[in-house]
Amino acid sequence: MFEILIIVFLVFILIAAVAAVEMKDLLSSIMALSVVGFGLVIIFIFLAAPEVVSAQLIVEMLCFVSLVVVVNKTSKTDETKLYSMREISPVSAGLFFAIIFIIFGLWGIKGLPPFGEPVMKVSSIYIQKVISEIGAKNIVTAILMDFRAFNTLIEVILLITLFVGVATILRKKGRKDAESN
Amino acid sequence: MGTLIYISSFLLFLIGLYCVVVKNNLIKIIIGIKIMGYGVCLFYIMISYKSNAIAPIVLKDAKNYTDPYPHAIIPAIMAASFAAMILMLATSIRLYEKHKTLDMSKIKELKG
Amino acid sequence: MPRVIKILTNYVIGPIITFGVYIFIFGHLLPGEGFDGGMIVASILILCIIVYGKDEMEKRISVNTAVLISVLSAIIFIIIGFVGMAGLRMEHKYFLDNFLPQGSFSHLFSGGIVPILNILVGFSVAFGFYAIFAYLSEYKTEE
Amino acid sequence: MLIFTFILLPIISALILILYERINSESGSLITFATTLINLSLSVLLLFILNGGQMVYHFGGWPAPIGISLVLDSFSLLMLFVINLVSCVSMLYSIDYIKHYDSRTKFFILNLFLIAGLNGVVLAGDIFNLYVFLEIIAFASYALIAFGLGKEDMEASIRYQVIGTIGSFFIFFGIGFLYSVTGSLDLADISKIIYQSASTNRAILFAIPFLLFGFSLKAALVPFHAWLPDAHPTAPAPVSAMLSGVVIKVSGIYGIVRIFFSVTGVSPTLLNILLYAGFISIFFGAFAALYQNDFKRILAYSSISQIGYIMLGIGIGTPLGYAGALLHILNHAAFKSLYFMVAGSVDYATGTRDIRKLGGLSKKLPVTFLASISSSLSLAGIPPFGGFFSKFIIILALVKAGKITLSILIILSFLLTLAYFLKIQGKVFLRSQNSELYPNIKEVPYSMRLAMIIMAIMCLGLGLGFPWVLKIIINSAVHIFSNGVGYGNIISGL
Repeated sequence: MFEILIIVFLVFILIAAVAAVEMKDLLSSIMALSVVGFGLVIIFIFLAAPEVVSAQLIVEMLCFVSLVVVVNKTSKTDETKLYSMREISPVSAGLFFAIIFIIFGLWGIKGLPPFGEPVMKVSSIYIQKVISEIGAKNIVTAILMDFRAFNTLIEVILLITLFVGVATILRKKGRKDAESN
Repeated sequence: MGTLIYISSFLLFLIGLYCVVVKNNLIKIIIGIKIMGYGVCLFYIMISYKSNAIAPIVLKDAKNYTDPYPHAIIPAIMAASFAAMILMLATSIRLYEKHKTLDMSKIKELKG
Repeated sequence: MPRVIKILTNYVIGPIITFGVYIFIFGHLLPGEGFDGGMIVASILILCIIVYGKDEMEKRISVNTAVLISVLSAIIFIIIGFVGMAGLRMEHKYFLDNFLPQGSFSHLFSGGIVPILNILVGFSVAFGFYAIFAYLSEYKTEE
Repeated sequence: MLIFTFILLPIISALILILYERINSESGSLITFATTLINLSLSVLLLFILNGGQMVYHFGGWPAPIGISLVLDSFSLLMLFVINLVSCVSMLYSIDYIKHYDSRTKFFILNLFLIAGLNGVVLAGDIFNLYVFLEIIAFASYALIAFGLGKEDMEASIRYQVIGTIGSFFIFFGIGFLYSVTGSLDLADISKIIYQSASTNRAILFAIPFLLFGFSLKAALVPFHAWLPDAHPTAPAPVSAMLSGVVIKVSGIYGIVRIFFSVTGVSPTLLNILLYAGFISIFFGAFAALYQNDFKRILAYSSISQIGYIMLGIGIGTPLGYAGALLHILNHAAFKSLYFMVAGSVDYATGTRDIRKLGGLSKKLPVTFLASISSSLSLAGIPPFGGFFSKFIIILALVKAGKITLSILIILSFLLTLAYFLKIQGKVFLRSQNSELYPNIKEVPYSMRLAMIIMAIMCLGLGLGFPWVLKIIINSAVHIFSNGVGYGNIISGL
């Protein structure tokens, strides 16, 4: 019974994703995108991943807010491109490529371990070590801050590069003698 | 129904890829990239699911937990892809200010 | 912004900030992480930017101090790594090593450096996202 | 020895610069140059200490499969030397070049993060750590390309961001398959598990195209090269020198070699794909370079064709081919970054990149002309310079591998590279001074000249010191390719 609930939500999300892609008006397609995001939150609750649930919930809210802020600053008008002749060729190429990908994917996915039984080669060592040596109750935080602490440091550095990157792009003046542009 | 459920994250990834390849409007491309990100994160969490196991918080009597490894990886990648989306939005604001349009096909012709 | 939203956010700010700070302080006991707690605090600060307007928030938390806090907590993170390398416990001589005592199992001060790093990541992420959103909202396209 | 200084030193100085920026937002060039100089001298020191051996550093005291470890073997040592050489010279070059731009400290902060990411990718022993460093490189170079805030810069940056993010998601999806089959994220561990039990697993065979697609997107191989010719002309010269000299090689070719040769094991069909992808991109890049009029766009297209040579060398599959490819990585980094610096100083002196308007600069810009001679001769493969030896070895490997027709076509492609190098030299430097448009051209400042001279000497030195280079750097690096999946046993043995 449990997996059927997950499948229902997955189908629901796929429909919302297709809607987000095909809608003409930008604001309504952002709305459909946040439907996909919050549907994903429910699936993560089913898949017993508490940290990822809170992360996805907040990222989805912030993403919705920032998209709406930016669309207000730029073109609120909907996407201008109708399905002209020029549009048909990339659409058909995209669909053909997607069908090959799906067939190859169906063949390849058989090699993965079945849905309920993950290969927990390193994680089982983590679970024993957390109880004996570290004493933190939350295994995920113990992994993040002790076993793979260098990786968390690099994630923080990654976020700081992005903050500096956004600061450089949104600053007032770029090139002094803007001769060509 | 062993491994068929992974196809859903794969389809989500393809829908995002299709949107990025085909659509011309910049905001639509950013939405397509966001959907690709959701597809990949969904795939990681589906790998780590273990049937009738509890969340990776150590309890006295609990015996088997779901795989905590991807749970440590995914929130950082979500924060990074959200910040990357803001970088893209910042560039598209500047682009809109210079080109007065968000349609990539028009921007390409302008450059000549 | 209409007044009713301003009044509502006055009431909402307190509990949500404590909730976010609670998540990344008790991150090693309950299902919270540095990134999640930081983003909760960031989301409430971003709500203040939208509701109170940017110049009002600039007086309370300016963008420069936000960047300063997020960079300082990253530097402290690296310093803790080097302290671990100094080898307080003889056999451990590696960068980012867990040198603090293990502490009792399910109490606040357990798990060595895990809670400290959690708090640092929380601060860095919270004020970083606040700074990034302040840049985004203060940018006026010259019509 | 402390390998992690290559990553932590740039990060610490970048964080200090962010704090320092509040006081003076135009400084920061000296700290950056000092950091890259320290890194360069450290990597040269390691070149002599570590001839052929491996070095592993475990973080936090946890052994390999549990904690994160940095792995330094001779192939990553070669890449480390290339990264730190090009970044040191381009930082020296940008001390004066950056005067045209506003808020300069941000430029140096982003460059330091870029260098930390590059060193991180080369040293990463953990596949997820490698992906995070790839993202640092990508995000730092998105902002650096858009540093000029011009109309073209924004468009080039948004196009590179879209394509780069797609490449990153493909790589991340491939890593997901590797993790779900093997259960661990450590490179040595994965290669051991795959070698023992899962080498014919369907999921691994399904993951390989994802990873190949992602890395070739980042290496700008032919079907996915769309972002490169737009990204380079608009970026500041030291950034485009770093981009085409180093970033493409590290995030593209190093990823392909490390993942496919050491972890999943390489199959003959994969080698043929690399061979013909390289072959097509050689001719596509060379033909496209002939019809451009923007100085840096010609160089960008020639970067695509030179990357094709490296792919060709790897695709042959024999140790001689690997030696040729590795030597060409070294030579291409040297002469292509020098040529971008020459283009940058021509742009700095005259203000335009359109070679139709330029002419007769050899008298006005003597040092730049000297440097452009050294780099273009090395590009075209004239004997005393480095470019000749690497291309000669690739031809030799092709002939030995029995692909005679291919080697003849490659020799023809030399004429194409000769053609577009003559076009640049002729139009920009040797043609009579037709432009009274630029009356007051004066020589570029000192630090730019010094950087160009150092790189020109490096181009010549790689050619003249060829036997020493081959013995010290290349031979030990070739073993990494040949013992392939044995990487796992060696590294986890330490």
